[in-house]
Amino acid sequence: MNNRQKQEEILRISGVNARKCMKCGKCSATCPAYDEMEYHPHEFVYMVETGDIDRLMASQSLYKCLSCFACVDRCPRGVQPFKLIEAVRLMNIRKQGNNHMTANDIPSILDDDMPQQAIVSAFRKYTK
Amino acid sequence: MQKVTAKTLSGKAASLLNAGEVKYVLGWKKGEFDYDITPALFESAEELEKDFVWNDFSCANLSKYLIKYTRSLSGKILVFLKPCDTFSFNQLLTEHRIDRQKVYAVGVPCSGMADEKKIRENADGITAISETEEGYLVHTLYSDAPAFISKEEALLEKCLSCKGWAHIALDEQIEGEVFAPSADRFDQVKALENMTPDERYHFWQNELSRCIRCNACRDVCPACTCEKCVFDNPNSGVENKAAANSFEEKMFHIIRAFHVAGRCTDCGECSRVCPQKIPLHLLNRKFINDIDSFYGEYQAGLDEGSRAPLVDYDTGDLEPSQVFDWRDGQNA
Amino acid sequence: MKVRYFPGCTLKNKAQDLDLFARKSALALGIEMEEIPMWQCCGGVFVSANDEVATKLSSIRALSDAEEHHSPLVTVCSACHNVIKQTNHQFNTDSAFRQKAVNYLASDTVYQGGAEIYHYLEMLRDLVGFDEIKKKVVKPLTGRKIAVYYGCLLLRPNSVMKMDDPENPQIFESLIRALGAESVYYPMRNECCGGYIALESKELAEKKSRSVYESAKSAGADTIVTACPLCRYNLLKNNSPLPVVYFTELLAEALGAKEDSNE
Amino acid sequence: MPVNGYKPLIVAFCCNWCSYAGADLAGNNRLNYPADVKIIRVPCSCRVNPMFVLRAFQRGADGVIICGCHPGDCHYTSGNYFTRRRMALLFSMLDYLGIERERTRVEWVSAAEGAKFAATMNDFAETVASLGENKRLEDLRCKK
Amino acid sequence: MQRIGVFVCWCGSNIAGTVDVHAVAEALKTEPGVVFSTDYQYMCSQAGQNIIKDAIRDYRLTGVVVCSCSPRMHEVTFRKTASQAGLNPYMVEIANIREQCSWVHKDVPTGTEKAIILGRAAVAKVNLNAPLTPGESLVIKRALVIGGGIAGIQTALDIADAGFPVDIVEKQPTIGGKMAQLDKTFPTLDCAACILTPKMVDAAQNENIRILSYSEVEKVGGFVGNFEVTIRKKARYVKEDICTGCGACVEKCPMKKVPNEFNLGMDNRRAVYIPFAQAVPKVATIDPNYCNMLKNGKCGLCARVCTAGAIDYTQKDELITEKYGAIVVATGYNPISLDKFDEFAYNQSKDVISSLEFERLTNAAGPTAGKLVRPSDGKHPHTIVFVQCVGSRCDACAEKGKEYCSKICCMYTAKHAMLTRDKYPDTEVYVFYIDVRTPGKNFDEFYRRAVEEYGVHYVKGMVGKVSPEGDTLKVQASDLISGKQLHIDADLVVLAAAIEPDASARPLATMLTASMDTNDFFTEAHPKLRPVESPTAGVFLSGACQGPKDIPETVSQAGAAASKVIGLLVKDKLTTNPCVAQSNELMCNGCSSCELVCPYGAITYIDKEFRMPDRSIQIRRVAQVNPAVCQGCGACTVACPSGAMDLNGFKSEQIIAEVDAICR
Repeated sequence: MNNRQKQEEILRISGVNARKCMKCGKCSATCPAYDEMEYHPHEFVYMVETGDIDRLMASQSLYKCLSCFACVDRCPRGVQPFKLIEAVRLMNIRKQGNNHMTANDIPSILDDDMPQQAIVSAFRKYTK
Repeated sequence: MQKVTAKTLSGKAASLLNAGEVKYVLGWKKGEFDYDITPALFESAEELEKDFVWNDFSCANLSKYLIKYTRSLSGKILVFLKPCDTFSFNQLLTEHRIDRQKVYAVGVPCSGMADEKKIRENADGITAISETEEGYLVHTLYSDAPAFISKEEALLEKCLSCKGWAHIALDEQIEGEVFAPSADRFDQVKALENMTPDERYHFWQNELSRCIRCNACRDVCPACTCEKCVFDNPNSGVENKAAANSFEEKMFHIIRAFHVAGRCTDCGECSRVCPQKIPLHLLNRKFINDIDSFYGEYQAGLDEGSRAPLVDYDTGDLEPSQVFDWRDGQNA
Repeated sequence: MKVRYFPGCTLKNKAQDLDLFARKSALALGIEMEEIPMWQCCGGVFVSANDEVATKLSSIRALSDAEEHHSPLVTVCSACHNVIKQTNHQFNTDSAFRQKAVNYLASDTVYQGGAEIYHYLEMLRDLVGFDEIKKKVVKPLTGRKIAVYYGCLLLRPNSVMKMDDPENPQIFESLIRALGAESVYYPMRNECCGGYIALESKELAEKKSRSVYESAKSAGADTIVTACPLCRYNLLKNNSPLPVVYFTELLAEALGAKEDSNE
Repeated sequence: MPVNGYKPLIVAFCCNWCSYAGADLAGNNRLNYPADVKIIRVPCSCRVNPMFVLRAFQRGADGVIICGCHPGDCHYTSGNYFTRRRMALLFSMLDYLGIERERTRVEWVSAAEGAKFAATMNDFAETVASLGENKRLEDLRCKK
Repeated sequence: MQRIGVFVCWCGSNIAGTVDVHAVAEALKTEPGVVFSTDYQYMCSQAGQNIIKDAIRDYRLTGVVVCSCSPRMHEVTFRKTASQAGLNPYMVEIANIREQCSWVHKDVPTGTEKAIILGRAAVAKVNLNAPLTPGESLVIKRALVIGGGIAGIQTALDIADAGFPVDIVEKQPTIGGKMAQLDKTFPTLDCAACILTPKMVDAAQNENIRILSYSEVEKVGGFVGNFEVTIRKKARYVKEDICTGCGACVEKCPMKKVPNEFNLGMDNRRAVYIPFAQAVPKVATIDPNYCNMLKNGKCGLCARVCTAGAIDYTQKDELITEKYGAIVVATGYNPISLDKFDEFAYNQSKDVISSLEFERLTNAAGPTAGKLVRPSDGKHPHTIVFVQCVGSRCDACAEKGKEYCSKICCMYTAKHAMLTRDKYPDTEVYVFYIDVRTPGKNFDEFYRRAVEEYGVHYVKGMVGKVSPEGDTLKVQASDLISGKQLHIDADLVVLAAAIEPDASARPLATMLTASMDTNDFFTEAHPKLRPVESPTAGVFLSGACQGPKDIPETVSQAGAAASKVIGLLVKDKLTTNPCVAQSNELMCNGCSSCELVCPYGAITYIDKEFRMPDRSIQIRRVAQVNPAVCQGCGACTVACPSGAMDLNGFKSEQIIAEVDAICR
């Protein structure tokens, strides 16, 4: 896939119209994982809009999103940055050998109290 | 067979007549044949006793007659309305065609009506029809033993997709069960839409070419109540007493359907009375289906005073150019 | 009143209290919670991509069950609730997804999209009524200062969840007040605890959790109450100075159902 | 120009305020379109009765196009919104009767869109020409 | 049968270059009704017009067809020509053989053939033309202004100065509107009250102006030049003509806990009140929702202390009916409710306020006497965060907020920031913006001054969440230029709420049959060329009811609306366009379809008696078109199922004749 195709694929599976963004930065203002990210929610949107996909796909920022939906709710333009981040991450992990987390990683992270929900969720987000 | 008896209805009417609450009763009486039950105006309990008929052939929607009678008669008129007729009644109220003050509307529960054409299709020379629980016994000139046709087989087209809703806008309602809805009334419309244009053309060419311009559809239609029909008006540019060719057949039916679009309650009277068995309701249902899918569901006559879709708009309405792509997408 | 109940995997394991007290309270309130037979894990999080179908089928099975039984579908866990509700929304708004999902499931009864989904809190508010609960409280939690913690999943995305005002919700507070305790306002009640990021970055999870419990503590609360096992885990794992309990436990306590036998 | 060489007869109803002015602008800018297109001026597209459209077909028109102000710009504020509904339904009905859907069109052309007017007419004339003679909605008695 | 003359113009070579004009004139000679046909180089010239005039007389023409340029060009010219020769001007039709023929086609045979067809269509139409006479209607020389803010006041003053009586209807107890609540005005920083209150007094003292305060429009009938309006004068329980505005009643009223709407609920007023010191009329009003006397019949203190005897607890609402020639809508705006934007914690902290509340907090006549303090604890704020675009520029699907830019917020926020820094230099001021929009005279200079001279921190970015922690407001925001998430501990947060039309606008528009956009702003007749007129004749727009506006813009629009009103009122009579709809009562069903599609409310229904063939009388409901109101769009003609409704000048049979002629 070339960059253009990737861009189209991301827009298709996310259902997001990145052009609606007016660059107000409210998503980034509201994002709880902002400080951990290399690219921030508004940059995600801009990079998808302009087709700067490869850098985005290579970034660890994809795995920092907490799926808290704050950017979705607070965006005045209904852009839904979360859905873009999710789509880009899926593009990545849907590729052979690109899982961000494997079953082997789990034992070291696990502790006695950790709810099943956390492990299931992480697998949904980080593996395919 | 109707669950509510004719006696119940005529008794109710007679008591209101005798009490002076109403002066006239609009109901049904027998015509030439058993299957030919026609609208009739009664003025006394005696007349009711003698002639009033309520059975599976009391199909006629009486609402349209109220336009004429509320104007020409000076007393209150009792009218019997089946659930589906009440939509027409309500639509006429919306269009200010009936003086509500002069009407005493009584809702009649209906158990489904019979289609004389379906019965006659298999029986020539009918002398009498008797109703049974399950259907009809048809006596003919040519056979001693009456033929049986079941209620389902003989059911009127409109009853197949009965609106099944409760009566609306009435003064009084006779208690009883209402026929339950069944088929999707747009099945045939969708089937036609899914044909090729050629198939559609030939279908309609075949149907409409049978039109003899008897005007029965227009005369019975509760939405076709114009003081003067454009087809009778020399200044309208489309005046046309009898269709001379296929264009005029189409012209008449397209314009008629367009004029009632958004006002047609889908009462099915047009198809019922058509002596040529043209499925005219498929034209009206096409408009109804289009209106429902383009502009949101709308049932003419459901709410008195509602704004018909063709005298309304939304700034985000579908463009005429999008109609086909959009619908093809829906039907796919 | 009968409801169909989707417990979810965590409630069968690490969060058995959440489940146990939900059932006990329901019993006390006269609600029959019928556990959906053979329910399957919701997946923990909703995957928003249009073309993700398989991950949402378990939710649709649960929805279909509720529709078939003409009963509200009730969840207690925030995450299950969020996933099921978002899946239902997509099912009803995205015809391509709907078609695919129906084809995948290939079941005899096709889900029509008509299930009514209630979080246990919504059930208390909309089907029981907080006034009614107040009447049934036998051991009011007088004197307790409770910080309710919504987290993200109950409220957002609001266009789908429609539980309450997502920025200034009241449903949880109203319940707490109905139970006789004081509900302490603090602004971080609808911010993220870090969620599953605990597996990716313990630091981030710690930072987020800390901001929540510190806000609650400085507002004077003595207990944090939540509906989500993961929220509870994160807060406790990251050294919340306040106890973090499930709301069902408080409810059961106030209704006097906590110590009763299970059945 | 049409491949089959058929010269169709096209009736264009144009609203006085936008589309008729747009047609004038096409003229001012000398933008060619086929002479097959004959314009009838109406105050507003909402003056166009479905009967007029059918009449044109009856008398031998091969295509009918209705042009009005863009939705929201109607000189009479709402006329073209009614046109939009009426014609959407009428065209859908004609299609239902098996009449070629390409023979009818509604186009919004503002007074400033001379180029759009010419382009629209060129395109429409070409489409209609490629369909050939209107045989499904004609009245043979009216043919030359 | 008509006697029609055909006049084919060459337009120099403009037409004659591609159209054989002789052939056209020749071909049209044989058309039905044509008795004369000729061509000439320039038909619109004096000589050309004389040819037409002569022919009308010589051939006793009853109709004229001119084959020439577009009717949009010379229809008026040729109609005048015909009229000078004694022919009804509406018996003239133009065949457009220049713009729509010679200029767009290349070869002569094609051009000629089409020109003949177009000429034929015009002849066919004229054959069915009927003489039309423009109607006349009287103009009532009185105007109504709805809304007594700065827009309404300015419009009323300008109309009154031209010598026409004006009524101002204001729903509040005083005129003044939003401007009366403002502190200073950008970009000159003059005090709002200092420039507004003299105008309020002018309005009160102008003998042509009658102020109907505490009143609302209840019903509107009639049409341009002749509206009939019913106004409800709400009972204020104080006799307006007797009350001196001394305020003794206010002082004695024991009901002290009524939220003061003038100060946006930031302090309290009494149950009997005068909204502010400079109110016009300066008359007390009793609030029936709070007055003990009105509620339970107990108290009566105010009546006892009123030496003028103005208190009247028995007062009732009064309906006034008045006729007007013109109506001006000046219903203004309101800030939107901030309930749906509680990420900014407006409902969670008293120290998160709207910009209008900030105006009151800094206004010398406000609840704090102009001292900028926190509403929660009265302390001086050291850090203030202003948030722009709260509820403006939102996506239509976002379920909250408005799609449009509210236009005034950038400037008033710059003003607030600047004034704060000026008065309290120890206060840090942050303004979070998406864009700073300053298109106005001296506007950008003003904004730059706020930044450069006053050191206001403008941050490109948005606030994501405001968290009230203890007595600070933790503001989490983005700084898009530095690429940082900011965390600011603020003492006060000010939200620039979007503005929306006043809620009274929508029902009023329905009464006026004036159109509105989806945001409930009134639509102008033309967005560029007729910006102060509604498409409904005789209804004019002033101020923010038409769209967000600042004061200078409002005042200029108010003046423009006034000049349009004056232009209407100086006329004694209005000539009406005769190309209007007409209903054939014999065919009318009375179904109301036409009434429902009419954008002007030109159609009414009456019950009319009809004598039937059998001499009986029937009463039927039939439509009637008011020719003074109808604009001639024709929407009704198609809505009418029976064809009873037709349009003069564009009758169905005329259009059908054109179709037939073209398709022949």
